[in-house]
Amino acid sequence: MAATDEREAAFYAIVDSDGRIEPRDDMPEAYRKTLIRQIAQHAHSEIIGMQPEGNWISRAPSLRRKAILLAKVQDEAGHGLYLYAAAETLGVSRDQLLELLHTKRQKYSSIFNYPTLTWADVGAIGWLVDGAAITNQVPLTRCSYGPYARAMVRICKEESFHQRQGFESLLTLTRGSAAQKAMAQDALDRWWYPSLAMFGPPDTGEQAAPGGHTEQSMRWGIKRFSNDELRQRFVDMTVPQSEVLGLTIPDPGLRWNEERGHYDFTAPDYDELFRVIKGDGPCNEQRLRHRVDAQNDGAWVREAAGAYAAKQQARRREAAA
Amino acid sequence: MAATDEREAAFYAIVDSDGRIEPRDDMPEAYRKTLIRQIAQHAHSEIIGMQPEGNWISRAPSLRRKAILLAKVQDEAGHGLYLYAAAETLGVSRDQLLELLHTKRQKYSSIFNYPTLTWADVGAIGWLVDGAAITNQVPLTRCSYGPYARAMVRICKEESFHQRQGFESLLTLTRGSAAQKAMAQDALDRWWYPSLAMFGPPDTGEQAAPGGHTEQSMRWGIKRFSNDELRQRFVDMTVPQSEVLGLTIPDPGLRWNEERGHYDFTAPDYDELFRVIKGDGPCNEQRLRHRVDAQNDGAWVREAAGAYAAKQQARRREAAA
Amino acid sequence: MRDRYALALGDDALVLAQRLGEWVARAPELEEDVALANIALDLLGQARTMLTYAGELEGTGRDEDALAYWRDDRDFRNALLVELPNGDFAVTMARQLVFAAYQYELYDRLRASTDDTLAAVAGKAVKEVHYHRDHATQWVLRLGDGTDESRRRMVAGLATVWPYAEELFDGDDVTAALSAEGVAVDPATLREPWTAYVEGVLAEAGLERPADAAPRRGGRRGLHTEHLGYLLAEMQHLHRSHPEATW
Amino acid sequence: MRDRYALALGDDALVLAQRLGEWVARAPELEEDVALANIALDLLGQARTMLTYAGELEGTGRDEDALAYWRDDRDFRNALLVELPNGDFAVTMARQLVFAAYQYELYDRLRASTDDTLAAVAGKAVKEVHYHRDHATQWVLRLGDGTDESRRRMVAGLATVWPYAEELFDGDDVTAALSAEGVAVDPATLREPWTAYVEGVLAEAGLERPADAAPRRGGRRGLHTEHLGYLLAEMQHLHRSHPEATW
Repeated sequence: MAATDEREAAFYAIVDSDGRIEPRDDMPEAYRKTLIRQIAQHAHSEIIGMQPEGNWISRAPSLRRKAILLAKVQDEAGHGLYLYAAAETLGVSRDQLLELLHTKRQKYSSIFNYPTLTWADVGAIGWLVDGAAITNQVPLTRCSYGPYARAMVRICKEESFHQRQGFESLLTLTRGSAAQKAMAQDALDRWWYPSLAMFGPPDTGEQAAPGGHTEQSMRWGIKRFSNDELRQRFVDMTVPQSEVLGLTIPDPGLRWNEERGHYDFTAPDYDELFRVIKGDGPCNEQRLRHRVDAQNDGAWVREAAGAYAAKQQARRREAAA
Repeated sequence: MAATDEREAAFYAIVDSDGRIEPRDDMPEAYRKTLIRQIAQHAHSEIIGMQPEGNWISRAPSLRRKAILLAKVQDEAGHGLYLYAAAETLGVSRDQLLELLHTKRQKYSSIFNYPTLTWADVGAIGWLVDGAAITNQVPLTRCSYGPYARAMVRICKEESFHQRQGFESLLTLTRGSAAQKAMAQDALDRWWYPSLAMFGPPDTGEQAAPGGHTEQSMRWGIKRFSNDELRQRFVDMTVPQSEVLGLTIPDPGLRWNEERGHYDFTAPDYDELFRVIKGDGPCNEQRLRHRVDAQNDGAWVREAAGAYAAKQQARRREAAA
Repeated sequence: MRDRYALALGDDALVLAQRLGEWVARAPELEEDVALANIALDLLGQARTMLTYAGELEGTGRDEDALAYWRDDRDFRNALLVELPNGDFAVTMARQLVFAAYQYELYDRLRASTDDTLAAVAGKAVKEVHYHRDHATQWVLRLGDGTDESRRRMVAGLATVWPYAEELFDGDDVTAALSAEGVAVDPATLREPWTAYVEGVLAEAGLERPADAAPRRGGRRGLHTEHLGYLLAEMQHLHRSHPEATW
Repeated sequence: MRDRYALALGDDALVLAQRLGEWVARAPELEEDVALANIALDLLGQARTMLTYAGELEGTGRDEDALAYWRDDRDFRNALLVELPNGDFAVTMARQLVFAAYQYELYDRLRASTDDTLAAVAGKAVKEVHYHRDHATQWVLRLGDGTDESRRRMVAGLATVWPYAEELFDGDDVTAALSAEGVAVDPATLREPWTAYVEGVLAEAGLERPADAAPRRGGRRGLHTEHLGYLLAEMQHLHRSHPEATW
């Protein structure tokens, strides 16, 4: 239909000129659906991501670190709020999205399916996981959908703060006792490859994601760089930081490649990544169970709030009549 | 009625000659009721008494102490079993008695309404509370009701073992670090008067129990000494032990009375005792709530066991037919 | 003596912050994860200032962490109320109402303390606590006047915490001496405005004031419930495992 | 190398004893308070012997308490199964069946160890574990073939623990070397008799074998669940608070 074509042309005119699509603008249905899935997965990752770090709030080894951690986990809840709100501008409700999460029809970042076994894991998550997240997300501050781009600006600012705090926490450990340094190295050993896997399957080869998606997302301006480009960027940023920390990245294949101007490194075990995505990671069940329990335990509270609001409205209406 | 008189005469003949009443013997209804209440209260005390000590099983400071404590709390459950079984010979079921406990119509020893705040409290309970219990209970090994007397023989033997273990645990503390010694003294400071109160109200004066009960129980051979006699016996036994421990009993009025051949001591605050019995102790609600929760949480298990037993019986019957 | 006063106020805030932190990632809705973490953070901030000040006053070189991590439960001076387990959301909100309404009246008056540090802490804290009190108030209204179930739970929550309210207004030799000097606030003077506020909220929510039960007290003298030991074991374990470490 | 073997067996017993101890004074009936405490005591006894032996073998002067109280969770070598939270009684009984059936086959064979200490421990333990296995079996039958609710819970309990069974049969360099010498039992050889026993119980109870799920492993390499850290914090706090003390 001509009208559709015209609307599509208007959409691409905005996208191609690096403009912003806003909620009331026309957009292709596939664009809308892809965005919803992407924003929702991002939102879910924020709220599931509260758990592995939240695991150490009660046991943080100093009151200062406890405050920093509490504030960080609070920020993650806040990011979840912005992102669900951004998704809602596309015509889905938070409740619908949570229901999709709880019934395993939408995913969250697999990184949160690994356990936080020691205090150093909290630092490692800040340094590596937030570092990888920022690498993924900074390009999204220029993404074509306005509400998502604006949410990302705020989120990236806070996450880069968290990343520095994580680095600083690990630095304190590596400059501390032998036990603290060992704890930090152990955390890096466990979190390195899962962090690399956060960028998703490789661009090419057998394990590459089935074709078309990336190209489409790039065309729509909701993905700016390929998985492998972002992964390389993360490695290049992180290796010098590991040297400042005095920690050894657990990759004997890691070395500077003068010719490429990049670090060469061993790719993560993508088979493991797929297993964890499929549900077989160490904590998949625990994380989802925790989330669903919180949702169920709070049902009566949300119902009460709804009932109260309705009563209040009725009272106001009566008073006005 | 002549028949009743005859039966009563036979009963008293046995009691007066220090014989034993057995379940099938005739006994006055009031005797039966008093015994049920006394044995039930004793059984309830054993099972509620598992809580304050059980509170430290997970945190015992050595594996040896953990094993000793676990065995002791297990013994208390065992004592509860003997005592409910003894009460059942009088025609009530364990379920009925538990129901009376759970609905506050039967009591347990008020001592268990105090919290165990430190590890030393476990030792203090062994030394003082079990010590007081033994003082109360040894005379009951000669009580007129056979099943109760026999249960008491076994219980007293185990409790005197516990009492020695509690003393030995405290001795280790008082010979340990300054912090350990302070912990032991603090425990004695808190448990001394509640232990004295375990013997009940004084024999005479305003706070004495309303008349008749003690005389009746003595006549029936289910109480052999008055509260104050037993309390004095406990103090006389305990003071020299406190000296071995090197701990100070928190009573400036405590001194040896050459004339009486006993220690003089300050009586406990009986008003507090009555308040705690009435329900206002620090842990009354917590203890009963814990017990009722365990009962409710286990209901489906007990039902399943009953259903399974019935099915098995039906199957056996079918197989035999 | 001022150190003991600062310690009691700091312990209240620290222990309640620890309890509220347990809600994070399990709150009934995401907004409450944010709100409860926020309140916990405010309390933790108050605790850090008060414990630091207590350490300076006692002059033995103990800093906030030495006081938080190296004291045993018999040395903690918080009121029993704040160490109670969270229970369901209604129990937590009942505890929040009781405590925030108390803390608000306390800090409102403590701004006039002749001790500059206490006055400054109070000046900052009173704004935070005003929000805590409002947050709890809104929830007590919603739950008390929401559904049948929420009302039943709210009534039960209030009954659970009510016996622990009275201890907040207990004075001792420290508060007596310091309030005479104008340093501290006599806790007894807070009971009336506290009662007025809390009863107002209950009335608006259509809830009755819980029946009087025997007050539970002892925390200010280090006689705690059995719950505190577990809270401290969890909180202190890592720190105590590395006695010389910096974090 | 033997020290590492003894440590793994000792840690299994210690951590499960700690979990079962949590049931005391909350069991469904008084007989179960007795039974669970009894099983916990047996396991604690096994743990003490094994940890003591591990300490002797490593020759660094660590005794049972040094090993139990001063290692962090990354140094514990127990299988993940035993650190799982108790859940309801059905989860606990499912865990007991899986573990006791494994331990029975293990100790039955370990009696023939060329290591006299291990053989002696096994000789004593096999009798205890025979009772543990029987106790769990009886309950799985009662719950599986009891009421609808108990059956539902038993099915859920089995599903909860099932993914953790496989780790019990994992070998590593230690068990490979030691079983070649006749010191240890190759865990893989226990799978078949274990399966025969457990499947027999499930069949008698009218329960299906849970669907295969991805096995959960890592404990033998110190990669635990997040639950273990809390268990250890509670268990170790007091001991670590008084590093030089004797108890």
